[in-house]
Amino acid sequence: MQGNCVIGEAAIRAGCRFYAGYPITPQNELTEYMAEHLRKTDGGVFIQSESEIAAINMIAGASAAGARSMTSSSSPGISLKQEGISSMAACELPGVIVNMMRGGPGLGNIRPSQGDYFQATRGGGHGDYRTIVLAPATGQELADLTMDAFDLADKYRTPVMILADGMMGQMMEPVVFRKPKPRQYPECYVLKGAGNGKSKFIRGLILDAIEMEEHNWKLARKYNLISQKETRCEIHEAKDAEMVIVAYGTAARVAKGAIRRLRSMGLKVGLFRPISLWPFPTRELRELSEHIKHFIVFEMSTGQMLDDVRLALQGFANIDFFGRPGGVVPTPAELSNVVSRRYPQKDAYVDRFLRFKVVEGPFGP
Amino acid sequence: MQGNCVIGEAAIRAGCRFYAGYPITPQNELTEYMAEHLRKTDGGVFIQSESEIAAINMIAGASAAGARSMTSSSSPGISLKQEGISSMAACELPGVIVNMMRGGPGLGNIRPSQGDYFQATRGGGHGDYRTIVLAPATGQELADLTMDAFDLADKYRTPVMILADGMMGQMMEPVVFRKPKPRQYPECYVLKGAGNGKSKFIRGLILDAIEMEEHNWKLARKYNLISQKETRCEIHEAKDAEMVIVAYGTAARVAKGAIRRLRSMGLKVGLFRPISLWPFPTRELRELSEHIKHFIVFEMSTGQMLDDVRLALQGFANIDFFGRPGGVVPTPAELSNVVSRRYPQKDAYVDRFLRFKVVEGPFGP
Amino acid sequence: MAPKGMIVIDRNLCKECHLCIQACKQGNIRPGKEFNQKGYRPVESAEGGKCTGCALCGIMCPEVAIEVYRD
Amino acid sequence: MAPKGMIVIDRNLCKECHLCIQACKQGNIRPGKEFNQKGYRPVESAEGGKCTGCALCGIMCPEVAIEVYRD
Amino acid sequence: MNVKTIFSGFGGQGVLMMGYSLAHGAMMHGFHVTYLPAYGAEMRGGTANCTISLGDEEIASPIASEPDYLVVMNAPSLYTFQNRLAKGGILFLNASIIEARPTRKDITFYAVPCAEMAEEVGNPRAANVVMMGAFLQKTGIIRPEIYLKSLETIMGSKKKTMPESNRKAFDAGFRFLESVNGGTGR
Amino acid sequence: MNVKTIFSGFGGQGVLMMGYSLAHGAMMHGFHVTYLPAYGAEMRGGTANCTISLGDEEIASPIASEPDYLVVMNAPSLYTFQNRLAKGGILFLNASIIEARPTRKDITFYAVPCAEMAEEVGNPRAANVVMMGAFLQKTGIIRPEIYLKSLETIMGSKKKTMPESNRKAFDAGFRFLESVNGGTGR
Amino acid sequence: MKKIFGRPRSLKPTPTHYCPGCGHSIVHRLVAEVIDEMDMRGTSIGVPPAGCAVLAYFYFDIDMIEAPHGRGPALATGVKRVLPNHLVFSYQGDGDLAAIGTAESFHAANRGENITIIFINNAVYGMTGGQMAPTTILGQKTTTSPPGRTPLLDGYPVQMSEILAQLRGAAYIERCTVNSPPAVMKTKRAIRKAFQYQMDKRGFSMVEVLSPCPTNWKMSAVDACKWIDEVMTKEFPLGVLKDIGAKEAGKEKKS
Amino acid sequence: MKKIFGRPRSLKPTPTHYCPGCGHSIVHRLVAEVIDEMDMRGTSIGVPPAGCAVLAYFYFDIDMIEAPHGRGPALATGVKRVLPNHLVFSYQGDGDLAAIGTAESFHAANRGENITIIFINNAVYGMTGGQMAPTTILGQKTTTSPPGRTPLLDGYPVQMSEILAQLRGAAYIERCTVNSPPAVMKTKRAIRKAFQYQMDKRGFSMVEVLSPCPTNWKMSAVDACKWIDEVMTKEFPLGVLKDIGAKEAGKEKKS
Ligand SMILES: Cc1ncc(C[n+]2csc(CCOP(=O)(O)OP(=O)(O)O)c2C)c(N)n1
Ligand SMILES: Cc1ncc(C[n+]2csc(CCOP(=O)(O)OP(=O)(O)O)c2C)c(N)n1
Ligand code: SF4
Ligand code: SF4
Ligand code: SF4
Ligand code: SF4
Ligand code: SF4
Ligand code: SF4
Ligand SMILES: [Mg+2]
Ligand SMILES: [Mg+2]
Repeated sequence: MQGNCVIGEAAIRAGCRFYAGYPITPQNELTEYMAEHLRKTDGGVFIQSESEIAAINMIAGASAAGARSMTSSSSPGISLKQEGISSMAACELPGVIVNMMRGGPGLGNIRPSQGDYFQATRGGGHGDYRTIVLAPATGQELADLTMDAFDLADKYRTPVMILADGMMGQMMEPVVFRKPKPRQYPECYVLKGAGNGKSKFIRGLILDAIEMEEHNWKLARKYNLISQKETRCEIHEAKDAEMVIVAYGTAARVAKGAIRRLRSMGLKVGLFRPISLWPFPTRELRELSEHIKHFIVFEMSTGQMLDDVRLALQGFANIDFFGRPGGVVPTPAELSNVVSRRYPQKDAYVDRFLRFKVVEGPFGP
Repeated sequence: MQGNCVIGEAAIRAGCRFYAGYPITPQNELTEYMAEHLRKTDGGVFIQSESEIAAINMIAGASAAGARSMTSSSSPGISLKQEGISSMAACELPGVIVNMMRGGPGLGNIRPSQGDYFQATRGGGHGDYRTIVLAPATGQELADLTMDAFDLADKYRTPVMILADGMMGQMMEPVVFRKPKPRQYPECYVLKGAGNGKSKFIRGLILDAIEMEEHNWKLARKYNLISQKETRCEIHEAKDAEMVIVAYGTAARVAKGAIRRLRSMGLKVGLFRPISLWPFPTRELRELSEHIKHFIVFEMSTGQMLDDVRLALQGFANIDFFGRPGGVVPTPAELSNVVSRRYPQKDAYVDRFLRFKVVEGPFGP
Repeated sequence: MAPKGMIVIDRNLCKECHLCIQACKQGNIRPGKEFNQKGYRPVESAEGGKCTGCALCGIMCPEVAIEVYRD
Repeated sequence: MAPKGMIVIDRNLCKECHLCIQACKQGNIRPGKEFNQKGYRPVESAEGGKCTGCALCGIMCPEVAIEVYRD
Repeated sequence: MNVKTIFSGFGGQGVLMMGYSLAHGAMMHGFHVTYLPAYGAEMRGGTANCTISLGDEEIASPIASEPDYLVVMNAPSLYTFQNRLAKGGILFLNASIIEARPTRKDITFYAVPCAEMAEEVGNPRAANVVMMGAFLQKTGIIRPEIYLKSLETIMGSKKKTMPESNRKAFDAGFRFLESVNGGTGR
Repeated sequence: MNVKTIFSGFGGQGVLMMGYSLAHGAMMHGFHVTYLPAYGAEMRGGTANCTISLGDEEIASPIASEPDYLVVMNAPSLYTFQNRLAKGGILFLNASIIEARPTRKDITFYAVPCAEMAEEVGNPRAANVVMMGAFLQKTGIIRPEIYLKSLETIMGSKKKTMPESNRKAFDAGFRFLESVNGGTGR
Repeated sequence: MKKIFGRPRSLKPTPTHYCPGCGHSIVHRLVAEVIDEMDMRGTSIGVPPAGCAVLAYFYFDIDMIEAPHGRGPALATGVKRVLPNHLVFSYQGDGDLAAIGTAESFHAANRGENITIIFINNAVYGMTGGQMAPTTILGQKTTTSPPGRTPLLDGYPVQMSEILAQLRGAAYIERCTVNSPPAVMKTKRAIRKAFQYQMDKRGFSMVEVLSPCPTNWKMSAVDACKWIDEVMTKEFPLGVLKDIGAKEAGKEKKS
Repeated sequence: MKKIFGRPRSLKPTPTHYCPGCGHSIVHRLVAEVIDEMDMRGTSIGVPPAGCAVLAYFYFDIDMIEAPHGRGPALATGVKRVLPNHLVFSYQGDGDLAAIGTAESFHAANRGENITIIFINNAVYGMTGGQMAPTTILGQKTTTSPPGRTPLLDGYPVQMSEILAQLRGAAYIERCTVNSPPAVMKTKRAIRKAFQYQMDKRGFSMVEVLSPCPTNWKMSAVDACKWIDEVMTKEFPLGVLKDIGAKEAGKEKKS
């Protein structure tokens, strides 16, 4: 089953009963999977909306009415959803948004890329909000994290993003779907009609500044809580490592391939793979930096997660960077070459500031 | 003249001949000013577009055809422009975008706020790009930076954002309009029809990954250059300061008021005011941190520029934070109270990690 | 004989738009002089019981400031 | 007598859609057998000079793969 | 010198115009000035207010945490703003509509029946100008001539209003407080 | 064991199906597998290719920098991919269309006239299945029975194609290389 | 004496923020009255817009969810598909529906979504202070068409009801006004009919209301009502623009 | 012998990426021929969309600027207002024009922008692999309407030409096809007329082309041409939908 379809199937199993989306490569198979299969479920609604903007607002409505809801797109389409995502965050509506990133900016291309990290983790929309961002790196994780995304969205009443790329979406790997947890969420906010009781409303507009501030801090406290509780990462071959690659998603897979090669060459290299990009596993990375002093951040971009790594490490370790933006997926061989050249000399000096982004590759700065 | 109108007048004087916008508070006076005055200029085009999305794409077209072009909006409308901004960055089209921020996320409110810092500086749109962001703090700066924005946009062929808020937009202060510089830009990219020569095209779609990567690095080099050349900041009363407030725009004005009070109480407090938010004046702040070890970041948000301050200082100084999001503008009195409580004891310990955001105010975290 | 009616105007809801005056065929409503809390001068029902209880005023009142009673 | 014409087919542009065959009233174009670089089998002009140079084939050809000549 | 004033009332009372004309006059006088209307454009029919800061140096913050002067044209504004007034500040209130009086004892206040006075001078819409006369009488921030000139410029640019009737309204307010001593809260 | 194969050709030659059926068969055999079709959905009529990685452990990277096996169904693919093939790797080429032969000397190659062979067995659309027979004969990654079962499952789920004719095509390819030794580049 | 007219149950006893003589508040009451009469207060969900009616959730005593500017029909679609037996309506201004939300209203109508749009056409952007709307009349002065709307620069007033009526998913569309008691009563009947069609699952319905905005028209409320008759209805003729009629009542229901 | 038919000057001698028998390439040639005949190669600016025609700038030998998906009319508006005497056209697919770009095409027409839209209606999203488009025929199977388009779930095919024709800013709108030589010639004449209207500053013009997409219709090119006659023209009748006519030729020009 293709990655895109794995997400679709996992969503349906997790109880997603509303999907709205607009075609865009490289995530069309997910939309198509939902067109085919969601409508067959009991009460499942699939809408190919007139635009990405309509789609995000449709899922806001469906979510307010109590359905587990999802939309998906790829980079340019995700940019168009920013107002809607900000609005869902403000209204505290759960919902799952899949971004199968492609090369950008602009129309860019449809190849696997990781250029939307900032947008995803820093709120590409306006205002003080954050979106939980999960970055799968295997077919199995596509399934598991999709299910988790729905649970987290419900738990915290907030939009959750699955951030992957065309390679994850196209790739086929054996997957086992776990039994979904029963849905748990505070039904109090769901609109079902006032019945005989008090009517309620869901809104993001709060004209009074003091009230609005209160709401902002309420959200901020929620985000703090999420930061403390929901970080996820994988640490791989780091025990004896002299150097650790920091990479997520597709890049992390390439890194694993590279590490196998590097180890066979006798170089002790490990991997730190953030799974939750927001909240970034700052604490975990910091702990690792207690005995590892050389990191190399590898992204399929010109360097975005790099900021989070630097914020986490605060100069306690050396940070190198290697980036291949624009849809290029370097091979493990290439990455291992780069890493081996940067492999630390004994007693290498720790430079607290990243004075230049160290980039290798044909077009490095 | 109201702040919004100052921007409009400065733009017209700077040679802006195309404006497209969609109403949204608190920037309507700017749109209205252009409706009234731009159409009276020679060849000046004003369009009230059907949406913010149409507006950003109209200015992309006008800019491609060689006109100095501008659009403006406020937070939710700016979110909708993200795809267009990303596309202009990809196509290397100049253009000026004004964001008169309001309280967010979602519809939020129309009060002055600084919640869109991340969106503005980290590219709320998809892909690896950056937008120059200028944050005026006085009526005079509204005029000067607007003119500069057009020059920078031309010089680097990139969209430039003016980031302010409703207070700056509403406020009236005496302003002197300087003579604009003559327009300088590489006309080579402008579409005027092929004439008898070779035809050309402007595009952001580059299907080949290697070519796209090349384009990404080309952009990255441009952004590096901008980072080196175009940082701007104001350093105020910092010579003898024991503590420095870091704030921009409206918040910086409040800070100046607070500093006057604090100084009259004998507390040596100064101000570091980034004027270019991207590129962030990292070097300048770092230099300041050579003799100042206590900073307090003050934003009308739950803390966004804070990341840039932490990235700049890398643990070399203590960083406190005070935030009032949601449209609250604290008074200088309130801010000076907060700052005085945080004023460093002699030999205060420098904590490299910001373990908790220190927030004061009625709803602090 | 026209049916007897009566209207009750909520002074604090009225915004002085005078649409009710326009609507009342009996001329039973007239502009008021006193300001209310919001700074409007609410309309008043004329004395003399001209009101038929036709409710046209209520139908027009944007603020639902008028209640209409009839025998 | 029908005017004399001739067509020239650019083998590497042709994509084997056969719209020209459909368009040619003279039956002057026929499917080809050889593959070109792209993997298509370009059409061929029949021998025998049936072509009138009416250009209908060219008008239909999506790839502008046909040039038409006439006396 | 650094003086902050808040003008406040409900929409339609010309509150923003009061502030704007003062700012304009102060600018003509040579002061650094900021004029900050309060934000309410998305809501109509509510209260309106604006803050004027003026001084010899650049205005650090256009907001008035503790204004020196306060002009309130309706009752809700009195409740909203009276506690913000600085110790020893001066409050002007529109006695034509506001029955209440301030409760603070550490301020001075003047009650000006400006609607009635405006009607007296034959320009019922000029209650705000009457109040400006009263305001400048007691604060003396700028000279009446400068203010009236500014007012004329502003009005002239908008519509041809009788400058004469405005002048009369201003004078009425100015003279009204000439010999009055302010009260303090009860 | 960790083996990577690239299948490549132009759209319509069933290249993706070749890869998919191999991946499916390998999964049935119990291998860890990744199947990565190349990205070209926004463009049609171009080249198509896919990468299959299979091994005993989790596949670290689904990309093949240096594939062990390479199947090329048209000439452009040969030019594009031949240099990527690992030293000592095996290349299978569709001799029905490709006239050129590889230039590298450090690899083995087999030229299979699969279009003609497919026509011979009466299923002209099964050139790709012929090639799979040839491929499994020389690589032996999975047993023919497993592969054919997978093929049946896949095809069955799509449309009722004659399983018999596919089997014949496969056998033809398999037997064709039974007694052939691979060439090396000239 | 008996109370024969007063506040409907579905309208909270809250003073509104609307300007004196604003049509929004009249339409609010009508919608609430119809909901009461249809006994749907407990099963109605309203979607207010960004626009002067943005605070409608303070006034309606039914469940509501705010939509970003222009997206009401999309949001209402989401709600309705999940709760197909509820009464779901989107309440929108002319800027909201005919400018930024053009695509959303167009496609909701085309999909034949079983929702109702209450469309307040006041020929301006009310909330943002009187800018030109898609429905601004030619020659009408607004803050963004200071010399009056000019077709060559600003385009023409858009008749959304006529346009949406062309779409096959639209079941019922009527244009009304609220500038006199009979007009108000007529509008109420139209709303009732639209809601009834929705409950009968007959497709998309919309009631357009030519609605006075005295503030931005810079007129008294009374003059604003006159202006509707004298000017606005010339550009936007009142009447039923689409009614798939009783004959289709037995048609297959949408689920 | 004399060459009487060949590649127009405004079309680069580049092989296209279009599938065999795709209507896009035919229309490209027609546009280029008209530009040549009007002698406008040096003063034309084209705006290709996101869609199968996204690479049109590789094929047209005129200045071009790519638009984000659906935004062609907005971008073209920007270009045209700055260069009012140039020929400016936006080239768009049905998804681009009638789904995501509904508002942009609608309002460009309503403003009477002096631009021309070349609208390729192939009843599917071609580039993204054959999903349902707003113009997909009822019952037509696509990857997102696997059992065929159902009005109750997916809405109805949208006749954009009829709808835009209703707007007063529209000067000339015709629906054509390219499934036979006479149809191709007719389409060319329509494009010529649209461009001429634009150069005469008469307002918005659009030529809709029912265009074969053999790949996503899963037919041969020849069958695709037949399907247009047999099925598509039933839903989308050919003909002129708006022509403000020669009588207005003397009307005030737009600047
Ligand atoms: C994305 C976005 N753009 C713009 C706005 C600002 N805005 C709020 S309401 C409104 C238009 C109001 O006009 P209309 O829809 O006609 O409603 P009315 O106020 O006239 O009832 C606008 C432009 C917004 N809130 N969000
Ligand atoms: C914002 C955005 N959304 C979606 C896409 C993906 N996309 C590219 S082309 C296209 C539609 C193509 O269909 P159509 O407009 O009918 O053109 P065709 O390919 O059929 O000619 C889509 C959805 C995109 N590039 N950008
Ligand atoms: S009920 Fe009728 S008669 Fe009585 S006041 Fe109202 S409109 Fe007049
Ligand atoms: S209609 Fe209502 S609000 Fe208007 S004047 Fe009459 S009572 Fe007052
Ligand atoms: S020019 Fe006419 S006769 Fe000649 S091949 Fe073409 S269609 Fe046939
Ligand atoms: S129409 Fe053109 S592309 Fe098609 S078969 Fe004929 S020559 Fe080839
Ligand atoms: S601005 Fe107009 S629409 Fe808005 S509340 Fe006032 S009168 Fe009503
Ligand atoms: S997919 Fe369809 S529209 Fe696109 S190039 Fe192929 S045939 Fe043409
Ligand atoms: Mg309106
Ligand atoms: Mg299409």
